[in-house]
Amino acid sequence: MTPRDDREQPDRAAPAIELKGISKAFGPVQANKDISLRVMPGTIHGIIGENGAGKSTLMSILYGFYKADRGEIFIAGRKTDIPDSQAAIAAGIGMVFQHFKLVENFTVLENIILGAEDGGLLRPSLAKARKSLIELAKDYGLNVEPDALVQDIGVGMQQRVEILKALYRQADILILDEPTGVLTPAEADQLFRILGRLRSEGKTIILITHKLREIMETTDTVSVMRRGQMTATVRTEETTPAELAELMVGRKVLLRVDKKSAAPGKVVLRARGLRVVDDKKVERLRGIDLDVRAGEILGIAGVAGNGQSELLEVLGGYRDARGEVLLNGEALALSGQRADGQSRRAQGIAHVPEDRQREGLIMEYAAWENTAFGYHHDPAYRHGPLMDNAAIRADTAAKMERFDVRPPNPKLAAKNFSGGNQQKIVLAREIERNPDLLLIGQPTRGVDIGAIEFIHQQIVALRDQGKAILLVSVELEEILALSDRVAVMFDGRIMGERLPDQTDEKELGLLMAGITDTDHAHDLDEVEANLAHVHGDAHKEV
Amino acid sequence: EPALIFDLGGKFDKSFNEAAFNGAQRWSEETGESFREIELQSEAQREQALRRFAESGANPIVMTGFAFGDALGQVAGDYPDTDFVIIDMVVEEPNVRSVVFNEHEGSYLVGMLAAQASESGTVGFIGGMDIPLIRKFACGYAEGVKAVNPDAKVIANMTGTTPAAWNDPVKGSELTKAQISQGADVVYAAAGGTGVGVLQTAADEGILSIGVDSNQNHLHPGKVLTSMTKRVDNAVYDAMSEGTGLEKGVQVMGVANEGVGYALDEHNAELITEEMKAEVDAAAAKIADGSLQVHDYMADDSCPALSF
Amino acid sequence: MDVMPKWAEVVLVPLISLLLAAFISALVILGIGEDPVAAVKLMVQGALGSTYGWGYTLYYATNFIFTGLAVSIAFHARLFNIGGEGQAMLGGLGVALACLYIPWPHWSLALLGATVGAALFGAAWAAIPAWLQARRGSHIVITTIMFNFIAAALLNYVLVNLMRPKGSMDPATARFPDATNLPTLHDLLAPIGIGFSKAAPANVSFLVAIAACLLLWLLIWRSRLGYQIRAYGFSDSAAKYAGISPVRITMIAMLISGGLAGMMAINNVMGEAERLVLNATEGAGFIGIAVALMGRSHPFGVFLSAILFGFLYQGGAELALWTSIPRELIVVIQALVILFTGALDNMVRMPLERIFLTLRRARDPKPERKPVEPAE
Amino acid sequence: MDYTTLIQLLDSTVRLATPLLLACLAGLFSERAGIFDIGLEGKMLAAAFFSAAVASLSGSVWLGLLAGIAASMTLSAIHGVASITFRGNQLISGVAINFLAAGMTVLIAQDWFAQGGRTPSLFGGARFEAITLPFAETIAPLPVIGPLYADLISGHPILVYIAFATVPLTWWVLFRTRFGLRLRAVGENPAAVDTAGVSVVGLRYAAVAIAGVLCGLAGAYLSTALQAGFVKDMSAGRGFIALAALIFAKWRPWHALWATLLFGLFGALETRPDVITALTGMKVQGQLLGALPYVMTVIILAGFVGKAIPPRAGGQPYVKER
Ligand SMILES: Nc1ncnc2c1ncn2[C@@H]1O[C@H](COP(=O)(O)OP(=O)(O)OP(=O)(O)O)[C@@H](O)[C@H]1O
Ligand SMILES: Nc1ncnc2c1ncn2[C@@H]1O[C@H](COP(=O)(O)OP(=O)(O)OP(=O)(O)O)[C@@H](O)[C@H]1O
Ligand SMILES: [Mg+2]
Ligand SMILES: [Mg+2]
Repeated sequence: MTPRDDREQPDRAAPAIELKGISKAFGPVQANKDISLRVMPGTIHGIIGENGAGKSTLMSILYGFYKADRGEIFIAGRKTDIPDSQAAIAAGIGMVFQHFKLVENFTVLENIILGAEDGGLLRPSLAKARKSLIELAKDYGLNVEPDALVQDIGVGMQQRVEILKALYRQADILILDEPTGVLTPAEADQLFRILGRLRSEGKTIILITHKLREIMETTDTVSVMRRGQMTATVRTEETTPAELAELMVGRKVLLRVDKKSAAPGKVVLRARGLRVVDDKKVERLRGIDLDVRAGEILGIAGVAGNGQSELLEVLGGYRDARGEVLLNGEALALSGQRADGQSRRAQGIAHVPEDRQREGLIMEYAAWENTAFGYHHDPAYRHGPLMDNAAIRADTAAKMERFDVRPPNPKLAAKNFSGGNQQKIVLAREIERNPDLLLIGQPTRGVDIGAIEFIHQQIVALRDQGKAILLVSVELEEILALSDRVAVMFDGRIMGERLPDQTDEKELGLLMAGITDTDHAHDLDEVEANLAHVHGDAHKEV
Repeated sequence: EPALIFDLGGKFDKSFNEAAFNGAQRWSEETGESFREIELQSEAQREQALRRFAESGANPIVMTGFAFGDALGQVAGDYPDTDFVIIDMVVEEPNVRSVVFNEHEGSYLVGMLAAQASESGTVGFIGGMDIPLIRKFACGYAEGVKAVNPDAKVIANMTGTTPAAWNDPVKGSELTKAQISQGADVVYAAAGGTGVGVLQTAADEGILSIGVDSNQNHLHPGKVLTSMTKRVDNAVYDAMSEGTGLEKGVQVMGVANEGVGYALDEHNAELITEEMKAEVDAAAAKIADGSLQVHDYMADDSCPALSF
Repeated sequence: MDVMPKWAEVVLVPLISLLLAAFISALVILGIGEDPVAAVKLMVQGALGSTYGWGYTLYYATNFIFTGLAVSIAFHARLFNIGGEGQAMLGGLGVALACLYIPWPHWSLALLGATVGAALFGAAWAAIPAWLQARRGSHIVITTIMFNFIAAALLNYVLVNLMRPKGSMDPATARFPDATNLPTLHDLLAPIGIGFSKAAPANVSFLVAIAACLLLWLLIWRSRLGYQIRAYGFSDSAAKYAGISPVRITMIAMLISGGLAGMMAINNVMGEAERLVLNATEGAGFIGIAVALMGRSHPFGVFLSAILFGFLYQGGAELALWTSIPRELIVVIQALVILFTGALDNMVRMPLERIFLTLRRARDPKPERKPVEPAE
Repeated sequence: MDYTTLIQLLDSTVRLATPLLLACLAGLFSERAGIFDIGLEGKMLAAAFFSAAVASLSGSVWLGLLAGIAASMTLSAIHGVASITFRGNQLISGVAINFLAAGMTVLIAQDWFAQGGRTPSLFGGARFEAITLPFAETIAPLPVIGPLYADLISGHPILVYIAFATVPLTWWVLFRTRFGLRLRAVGENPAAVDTAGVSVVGLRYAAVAIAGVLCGLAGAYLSTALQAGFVKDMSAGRGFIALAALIFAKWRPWHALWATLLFGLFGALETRPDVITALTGMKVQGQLLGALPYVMTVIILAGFVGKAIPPRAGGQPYVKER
């Protein structure tokens, strides 16, 4: 980790960034409420907060992406108007967004000069950028391949391109919005080394992350946001993870699931040699073998994008695959007519998808319509040739009651429920179907602590009824807390299986980076080489 | 108050509809009375316009174009007290006067002139929409050409097969250029508004053209050899002059009663020599007295002088 | 959280858009030196002032109901079917074949047969673009535009070369046999003692159109198929998750859409012209877009806006008849309606949303969790 | 088919391809920037009318050209306001513009000239005359090269040469300049352009404006160069063929040239049934030839002959705040 003792505290200097009374509403949603913040130059400032707390919004305002409804911004002590990103760049601010802002079919070099060209013609600009890119790469260890198309390089390199974009524009202030979400622990370490290097040169860095460990290890000061407000700003040295967590959700946090040990029964799901090739002809699953037994939870860990989503989609019936899958001994169709969500449901598979807003729900549909979603052919919901809307509404009301969905109004559109309650609607629909196998992806993404507890209890309860559960989550903590067995996926393969009480985050982290041999744990080159593989790129890094 | 309904080509097509308008205009100027008119925009409006005028008491109602035949057949019976005049089509109802023209005869005459004026021995014909009526023009024309010069080549093209073919000067222009490149040095346009493009291009490219329906000689003085006049204006004028209670039945307008002919005025006087005129007038006289029969394509859907 | 109440979205926004379009239209009329007030009076008188006017208004409206419904059902599946024109042309061919080559004993049977023919042909013409969209991802807007042109060429060929009676100059089929002639509203209303103009072409297919509205309403909001179509339209990723086949829904929605567009032909071809002429559709397929946009893709809305457009068409014809205002004015008005209700609707919606937001803020300080009635 | 016929056919091809090419390049700029434009037809029609009308009134074809461009750009501005500023549906906006142009041209023509939606015929300085290139007459007698130069290459109005020169210019602007880089980027990922400090709105308006200018040229060519005056609906679907050509060309400038020339050739062949008969040995229906561009576009779209991938952000308004 970054050495902390050699840093300088420029106490007397003006703050590099000062925000005063920033407010921002998106229609009826108040994303930022009267937020003030000071960040001193040459420091790393962390911002934490739950999903939807307004972190990205605040930073996007600082970067001129959104315009604040109210409030003032001071850069290096001077009041600065930032109506657009151009002004932000001029003020020396660079930002790496949560979702990268790159032109996929442009080269790295073209992406870097975009908006920062010299003169009207491209050739000189490109030549100049190529030169300084080589220097920047040398100085910071930010290696990229200038002529590769962005769509062909891995996310790790894409992120480096984003950082280089900011440095190329000579940013003094660098904002990183959840930079480690897509990185393995080793890649994250490399990133933090670069950040430390930038700080030592006097640059100011704002780091948004959900991971308390990163905050504790990297930042000098940290702010906590909750429901659009800044609830606290503290010096990292003077706080603890527990305190931060409490500030974040507004009450004491107790992250533990009470569960009896599992009593696994017969094999419910057996997969052998599952392979998936996507539209771009990239192999996403490269021969997956796994068994899930009745009465157990198999947790699948891994960095996002290593084939977990594809695995769920195959089992859920909406992605074609090759190989063999048996459910209770009977083969499931992996392509063609019978490989669809309807058949899967009929065969006893329920599925809580990873992304409730894109897949699990129709946001414009009312809660009752969403309760029938996927089960719209259920005879209980049928009235002659038409749908029995009254019956569906009654059923929905009952389910909302049992799952404590608030507000318990079946006629409210899904988009008008908060994230946690949306998730409960999906869970209620799938769990109450009493399936043989429950597929469940990212069950608590964007869900508050209280709801997390409830959801975890429901999953464990279903296991205790003797159902088989396949759990996919990128949160290692969640995997460790819930699973009876853990399988780690990397690059479309299962790297290994562990029992939760006989492993730790470190070992799983290495497996997630594709390293099975613990002796080479510190060999970063191997990690990089492996990661280039993850994203299926043909180009090797320089 | 009489009414006049123009076909889809529109009142100012410099040709057929415009001739009708001129006839009505002449009547109006001479009598000081007014007439009602409408330019059709759509098929569904045909019957509507007829009924609307009939119900509002217009009488007689004159319409230009065979396309009214069907609608008039439907409507005429419902308004027995209204007189209708349809041009270019026979509708057999007691209150309808059908005026048809022997276009093949007029076309024969201009065909003769074309052959006489042509130096290359190749002349062109550009029709509008490919319908039997236009083939009738083409066939008479070809016969006239061959009568003067049996070895002459007649290139015939139709602009298209939709009503848009009456109004596509760009295509008319391209067709003219295509015919010129095949050697044509006189082109006869029987294509409504499309003909504007034909005459324009012929003038631009320095060859002769032949107008149709109205006297179009003035459009490009010295460049238009002649025009096959179809006296729609007279037909309309006559109908309006006769007023209510006009004579019904089929009225055939041919060379004999000067319903069709060729135009000679100051704009083309230099193009038509005395010999040419004499020869053509002689033929006209023979057609008028029946000693020369020009083949009518529509009589048997065939043309001995030209294949389509 | 919806910013605006439902009534504002469904009624207020289109209404204001419509008023804007009307205002600009009035300016256009002024611009060509005519009196907008007199023009409107004339239009109202001509289109709604007599059963004759109504007969034409309803006749045009019938066309627009069919094409408007066609565009609507596709919209629900988030498909923009701009090919209603071509589908309606082919529907005409279906009607012509059914009427000319099958000896029907009675008009009711003929209507049934012709409806089937029209729907089949219209659907068939939508099937290829639909398949290309569903299977090969070809943009349906472009393919349906292309199919409009191809339909025109095809129909042209068929009429000029195959179906034109010998010796006829018109590129049109022969007249349909009398047994296939549909009763007009005059014929239908006379027995119950209502005098309706004999001359107007509105006919029994108006009733078919109303029935189509009702059936489509049931289909969209009460049937499983409609549920799936709407779900797919809102989110294709979610539809896939639920086991709703995008290919199937795209195909079905487009087939229904094409079928409805084709069914227009029972009105204009069978009910009015009683023969198939070239360009029988006269742009009704495109007007369907405006009608669907105005009607917010709801069958009842489509019905109302089809009547509005029927009024515009008949009123416009009257204008052309009695004044020197060219009939193209209606094309302009139609363009403005599409522009304001379809493309510039945010221009109206954005300020309205701001007004409603301020109103709500003023009313209750904690707006976030206020429930609203669900979207139907 | 002899050489003269070939030259004549190609000559006709060039004339018919010119408006397609200009409109196609107009669409290219617009769609490369992420704004779908099915209003090419309408813009071309409006430009055709206003250039002929003003040329007729003023006697100057250049004033007419300016008026045509202005008219086309006005419609472009409407499209821009609807689809950029108010983030409306670009397809619907395009449909509206086509209707607007179809109606307004006739309405205004009737009001100004009362000739049933036409302008008076243009002559003299109110028309673009053909330009004879240097040495055309000297070279003309030479075999092969003579007719090629004198008949095919020489002797077109200035707008034809402008249209052809626009192809390399478009290529250069798009792929060799800063503006082009940004324009292409905004059609692929507007957020990337926005966060790079460049105005998405500005770029898109610029693209739409360029489309307006090019459609203006296309329309003016129709009524003041190819024809001597305006008649209603004279664009006759050429805007849609240009759109088809754009897809055919996969949104690339040089491909656009070949695509429009091909479609122009179809048009030229339509006027030469004799050539087709000679070439194919049978009578080919005119309707088939007329429908060929559309059929070919559908085949291309179906992906059977190489896939046409539109700019990624095409057709979608850039929305930052829901
Ligand atoms: N562009 C937008 N339009 C409308 N609402 C938005 C927009 N962006 C964010 N919001 C809303 O603003 C609130 C704050 O969102 P923001 O993205 O700032 O949260 P965050 O703290 O970054 O969350 P996360 O940890 O999930 O990234 C949320 O309720 C979100 O739904
Ligand atoms: N895109 C949106 N459009 C409309 N309303 C929204 C949107 N996003 C959020 N909201 C509203 O904002 C409120 C807060 O949503 P958010 O998802 O941030 O909830 P939350 O406070 O994080 O609750 P939970 O912990 O249950 O997720 C919800 O009541 C919801 O109605
Ligand atoms: Mg965020
Ligand atoms: Mg939340």
